[in-house]
Amino acid sequence: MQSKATISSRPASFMPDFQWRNYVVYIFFVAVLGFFAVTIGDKGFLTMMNLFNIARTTAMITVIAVAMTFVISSGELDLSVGSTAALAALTGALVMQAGFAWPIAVVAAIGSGLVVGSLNGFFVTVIGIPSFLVTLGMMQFVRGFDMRVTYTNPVSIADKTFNALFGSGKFFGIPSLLIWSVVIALIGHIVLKYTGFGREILATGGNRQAAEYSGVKTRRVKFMVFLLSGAAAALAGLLYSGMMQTARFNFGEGAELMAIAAVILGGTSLFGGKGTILGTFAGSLLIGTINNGLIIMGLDVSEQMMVAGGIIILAVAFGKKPGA
Amino acid sequence: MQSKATISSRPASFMPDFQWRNYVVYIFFVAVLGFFAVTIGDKGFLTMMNLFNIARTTAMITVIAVAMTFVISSGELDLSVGSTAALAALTGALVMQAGFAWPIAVVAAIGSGLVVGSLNGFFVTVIGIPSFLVTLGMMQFVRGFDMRVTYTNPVSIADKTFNALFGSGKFFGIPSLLIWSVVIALIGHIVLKYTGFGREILATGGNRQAAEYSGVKTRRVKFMVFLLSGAAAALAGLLYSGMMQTARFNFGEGAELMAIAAVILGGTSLFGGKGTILGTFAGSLLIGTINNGLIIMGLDVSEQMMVAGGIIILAVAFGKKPGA
Amino acid sequence: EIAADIQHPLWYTEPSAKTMEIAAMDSIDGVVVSDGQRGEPGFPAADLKLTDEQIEKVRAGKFTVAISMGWLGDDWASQQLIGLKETFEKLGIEVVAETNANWDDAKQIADLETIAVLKPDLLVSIPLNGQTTAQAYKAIEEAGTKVVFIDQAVEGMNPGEDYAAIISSDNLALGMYLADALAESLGGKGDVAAMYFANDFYVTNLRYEGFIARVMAKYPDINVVAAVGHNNPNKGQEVADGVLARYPTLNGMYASWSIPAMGAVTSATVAGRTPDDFKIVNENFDQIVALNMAQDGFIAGISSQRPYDQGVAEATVGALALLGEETPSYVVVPPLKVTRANLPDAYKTIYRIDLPTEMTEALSQ
Amino acid sequence: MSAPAFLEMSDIRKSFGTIPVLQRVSFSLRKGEVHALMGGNGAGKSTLMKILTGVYTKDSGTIRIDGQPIDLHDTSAAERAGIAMIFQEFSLVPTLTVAQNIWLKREPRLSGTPFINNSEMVRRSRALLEELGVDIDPETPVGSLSVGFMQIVEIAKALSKNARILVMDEPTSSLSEAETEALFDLVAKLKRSGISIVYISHRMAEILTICDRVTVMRDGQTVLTDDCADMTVEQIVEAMLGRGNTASFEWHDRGPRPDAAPILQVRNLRLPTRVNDVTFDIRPGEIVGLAGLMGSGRTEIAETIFGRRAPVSGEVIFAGQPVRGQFDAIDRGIALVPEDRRKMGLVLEHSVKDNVLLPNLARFTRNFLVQDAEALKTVNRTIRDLSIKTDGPDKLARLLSGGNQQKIVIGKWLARDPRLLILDEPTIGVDIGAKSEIVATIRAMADRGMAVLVISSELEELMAISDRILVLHAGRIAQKMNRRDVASEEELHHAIQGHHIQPSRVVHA
Ligand SMILES: Nc1ncnc2c1ncn2[C@@H]1O[C@H](COP(=O)(O)OP(=O)(O)OP(=O)(O)O)[C@@H](O)[C@H]1O
Ligand SMILES: Nc1ncnc2c1ncn2[C@@H]1O[C@H](COP(=O)(O)OP(=O)(O)OP(=O)(O)O)[C@@H](O)[C@H]1O
Ligand SMILES: [Mg+2]
Ligand SMILES: [Mg+2]
Repeated sequence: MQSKATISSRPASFMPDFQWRNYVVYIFFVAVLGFFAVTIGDKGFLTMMNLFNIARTTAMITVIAVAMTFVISSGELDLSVGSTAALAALTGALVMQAGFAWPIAVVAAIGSGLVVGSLNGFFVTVIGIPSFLVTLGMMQFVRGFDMRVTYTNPVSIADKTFNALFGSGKFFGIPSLLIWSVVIALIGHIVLKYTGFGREILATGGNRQAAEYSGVKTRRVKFMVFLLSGAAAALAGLLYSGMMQTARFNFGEGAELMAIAAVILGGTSLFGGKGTILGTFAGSLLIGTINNGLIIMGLDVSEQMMVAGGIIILAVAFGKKPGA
Repeated sequence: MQSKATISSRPASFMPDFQWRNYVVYIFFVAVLGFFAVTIGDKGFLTMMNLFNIARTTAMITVIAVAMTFVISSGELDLSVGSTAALAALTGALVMQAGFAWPIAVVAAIGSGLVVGSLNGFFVTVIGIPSFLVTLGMMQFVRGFDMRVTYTNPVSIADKTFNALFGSGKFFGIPSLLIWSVVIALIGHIVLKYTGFGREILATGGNRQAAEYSGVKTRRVKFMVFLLSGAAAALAGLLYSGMMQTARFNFGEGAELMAIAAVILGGTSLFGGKGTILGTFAGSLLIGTINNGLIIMGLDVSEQMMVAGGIIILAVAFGKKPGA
Repeated sequence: EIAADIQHPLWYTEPSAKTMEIAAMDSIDGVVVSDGQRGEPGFPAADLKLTDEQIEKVRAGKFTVAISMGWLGDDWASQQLIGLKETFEKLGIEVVAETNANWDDAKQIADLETIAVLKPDLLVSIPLNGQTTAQAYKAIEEAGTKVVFIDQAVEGMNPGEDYAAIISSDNLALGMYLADALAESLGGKGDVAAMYFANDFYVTNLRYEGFIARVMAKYPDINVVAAVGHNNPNKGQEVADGVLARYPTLNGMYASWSIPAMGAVTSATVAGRTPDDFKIVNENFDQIVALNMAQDGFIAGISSQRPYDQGVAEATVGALALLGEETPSYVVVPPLKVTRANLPDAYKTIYRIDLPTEMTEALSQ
Repeated sequence: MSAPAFLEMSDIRKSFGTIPVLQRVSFSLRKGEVHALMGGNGAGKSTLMKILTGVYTKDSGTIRIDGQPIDLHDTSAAERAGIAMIFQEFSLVPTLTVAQNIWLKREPRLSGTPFINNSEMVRRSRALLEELGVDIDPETPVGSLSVGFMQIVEIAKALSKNARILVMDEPTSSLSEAETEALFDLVAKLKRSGISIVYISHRMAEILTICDRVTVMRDGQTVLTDDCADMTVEQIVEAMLGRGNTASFEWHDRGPRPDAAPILQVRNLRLPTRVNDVTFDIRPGEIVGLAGLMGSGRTEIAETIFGRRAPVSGEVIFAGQPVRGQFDAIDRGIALVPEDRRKMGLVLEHSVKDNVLLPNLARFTRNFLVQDAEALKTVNRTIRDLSIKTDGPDKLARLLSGGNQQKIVIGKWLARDPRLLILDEPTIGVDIGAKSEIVATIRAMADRGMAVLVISSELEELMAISDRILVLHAGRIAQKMNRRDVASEEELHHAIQGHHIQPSRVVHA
């Protein structure tokens, strides 16, 4: 008989070839890198600076996507991350403008992310509203708030330490943004894979009822996950503002979709219960690499979009057995 | 018994008060209408023209959201609807500019939507890629294509019949856009609720494997659903272009999120298996009414965003029993 | 006159004394209203010239250029690109990269960093924001690339040293022409609304300011009764719907770009208004508003930039900079006021081709 | 009643919405006893036990352990009190591995760190599973296991908690003899170490062999508690079903079947890993049982006939034509009641009505519209015929008791009047009364010409239904026998283990 029936005999989210698919994002990442290295290696693609650039410009998406992996693994979604990033950036910048030291600004900024996260968590777990709606509403609300607070004006950041730490600085020759994203991805990886909390997240997303029967406090787990997402979005906001030495209300627009794409591309199931931070990291880098390479190739914007869109689909199709 | 145990013993998306929640969108819609009628009824909100305007400006989202209800009920997502709408609008406009009659343009436009829909369907059902990724890639690809084809220039539409039929015309005093959205919503309602196909969609989304064991051709169902979504997006594109008497590559940007919001607001579960077209219709009108009312109230953009975002969350929170 | 209870945009600042002074003039034709960001006077773009000798030198240089746009999708951007690319082609300068940040500052920075890798000799770019993207421009400049800015410069870079020039429309004048066109079409009196782009964006801010200044200074009988924002051009219609519902007797509207303006056109049509009693002016001269104007529709006046000329000017300044020549630091492309009367000429000026037959026919009806 | 009660549940009440499910139920458990909890489907057994484990909160009543009132408001409180439960509907997370499921919330840590020691966890799981006598890789995701294996994981998980009170809600419903025996050995061991066990089952035979006392529930009330030694199966059944409602679950010799051409021919079927060469026929009107060990590939054969799996080689011919995939199979009148009702049988979030209708939509569709009024009649008949206990056709399948859910799965196919009905563990969790009704219905349909293939791990069931029994061993049909030639379950049991008994009786089908 045809392979057709075989596939359909199991739910889409529990593919047995999931393992293999997890590697697809790495394989594809390497393939894309290789392709660009061969075709545009001589046009500067392969320079250390350019490779660092890719890592740097994807840092915010990576940080958001790591937390998004937690959110999605727990069976929820967070669309408010983009505007939360802007909120945190503005909070930090305004606190510094008011004359406080940068560590205080950082604490305030992360605090603002935690506030949004806890509101999301409250509405999702206590009131029981689907997270898509809660965070969509929150995304708008916070963006409106960002606009209101600053009259849409940018707020510049003069603090050199802050800008170096969160933005354009380097440590031992490595851009601080790259360090941030690697550190966050590593922590995320360890938490998801090697701690009880990570297990509880996966259990909650895999089968909430079963998790509850096993004593997992799934509400608390979800609440925590939204808190984490808020904090990560806030950190991303600080990175945006450090990189630009400015904060602006429109930071992070569209970041939520990019981050979700990185997560799914990495092999995490949108239906929850499965998550891989390393895949997410690779997914984020893959997207960044494609964007970077296509520009260096000299494609015009419409071509860039077509190729990038096509690659996203093919990257995954590639990992499927033919016809399966 | 505390409500706690009840809630926690089942997944959040399948609340027992789902029935009641389904009505919340209607109740809230009436409440919002009532609120605006009282506060800004004298400022033109209550005029027939303004009420028609709300219906007209939400027509495209409604049409897309009706098909999106099918997609979501079947357990999938379609993010490519916005750029497909633009594709269809451009196709129609270019065909008319090339001198063909409007019915041919309409057929070509719907055809372009079906092509995108069948590509989505192919990648999701035959290759087995998560629809989020497929349609995200497709969204970019098609948008790039839209840009490429027209060099980002708008294409104007001179055909009066077309513009009246799909845009600013009226029939028996009722705006054609309103007629379109009511007709599509009605058809959608009947198909989802009263036909075997509708039942099969819901079963596919509720438990794909069980549906297969019961003889539902779930791949075909999903494929069809993507086709429908493509066609609906194309129709929405025609409505955009009829309304603006122009087609432009950036039509429908963000329409996917708006449509999904309308669907979820209406009471459809993001996880599939449950869907209500009337709820979707009400959800779409609710969003439109809020936007319209806030503009008439004279709120500035940032305030509009904050209030609209807040209302979306509250609309659903309102339907929850306190503490549940 | 501006209604007392009007809600100006969040970023709005009162026009300066100098602006008010010019706004009160009878005619502003030939006047450069806007100063550069550093107060420097504008240099008319038409006066920029390359000698044959200079052209030869540029050709011989085998220079490369990258273009980083903030958005695409309107005639302004595409005409600008055509002007740029045609001129670069003539000058033998190779376009090695083209990017579109799609209104996203962070994307623009990523784009600029990628461009930096290519080490082009020249960068022509419109910064989405003068502060957020400053670092990225500085980095490119420091790596030896000459920079030409479209519309605005970024903070911390100085003309002559860090960048060659800003080439911009006279945005205050654009706004003032809009006021003129609207007032003319209304016979000098009526109630109007202003629909502005709500985000803080340097050039659109100036246009709004110019419009308001001109109305205040010159048209006491034009009442601006409402100012409303949109943050997405596609939402123009929705916003216009609301305005017309609230002010059903409104006589006219300043509708910012062409897309929101066409939204307002639809809105007015639906509201049962006619071009006789409702006028719309806007600041993009593109095919759709031109057609509507030719058809004697609601579009009564357009304050047009000259994007093609601006592109040519940018490329020219770029070429001069590549040769190490002195360039004026603030080059202004004057706007063009388009009404039904001068439509064919204006079209020819801006698009360098004759008015499409469709419009010619509509005009003659 | 000498030993003092270790656990006392008294006057427990519970309603869901307005529907009372438990009405003043009392239940007591002694230290070190195995206490059978019996009752028809929907009697409230699972609900009572979920109250004990903190999944549901009681409306009123008291629970005492060792005489002390205890508040079991959530699952962790119950766990702290030393109560563990093997859930009927499996409390496993399909996306996690076997080991991750067993140790969820109790993962061993790398000493001195908060990090999970994954290898230790796998090692311990392997040991546990070994004790249960199965070979399951602890690192496979639970979602890819068959129900039988899932049940064993569920058991392993409960055992790993070292509880004082262990509730087993139909632990053997998907297990075959060998695993059941291993479980019973374990139960005996646990009992000796002083653990108290509540044992819920619909398998009459096993109850009396392992239990010390029995409590029978009917319609949300306790109707009997007594020592097992004093009881007979008949007494228990009567208590469960009410006086005069004795159910017979016995084999009838339907006589030799008329010599018709086979409707199903399975030829040299070879399937990946477990099935090597399987050949058999089924004639119209015949009820054929397929016996085999757990994991011997019975389900895979069933799914291949149903067109859901591709054989490596060999073919399935139905009514003279090869089966070309599942939809072809369904179109031509093959029906499969799958072994995992929750995963493959039901759309749990849909109503009873929608579930029953799903395979029958085409029948009730006229002019594209589903004729709901007409369909409702069929649904109501199904509810009545199979005595499905539900508040109405619109109740969500998820809210039904386990046995009643199973009845929906059977009912939705019976409503379709198939030509070949494949039943894979058809009566998992179904009470004795309903079981005999289902068997009667199937016999009646077979009398009208429907062919039936029954797969069951419960030999009693196979013996009660089949006209003919095929024994699958080592990937082949090792024996084919007429039911009337099989004297006892014991004999069949031996055959399944691979002992060729009385070869003279093998019939040639
Ligand atoms: N969450 C719920 N909401 C509504 N009704 C419920 C719920 N859970 C159980 N019921 C109803 O309570 C009754 C008792 O169910 P329970 O699961 O306790 O039965 P049971 O004795 O375990 O039956 P079985 O032998 O079939 O497993 C059933 O009629 C069932 O439909
Ligand atoms: N030892 C095992 N470890 C893990 N998975 C197994 C094992 N044995 C079988 N399975 C899985 O269980 C599924 C069903 O297997 P099979 O068809 O052999 O079951 P069966 O003979 O009906 O036995 P039962 O359903 O009673 O377990 C198969 O898909 C197979 O992948
Ligand atoms: Mg039960
Ligand atoms: Mg089986």
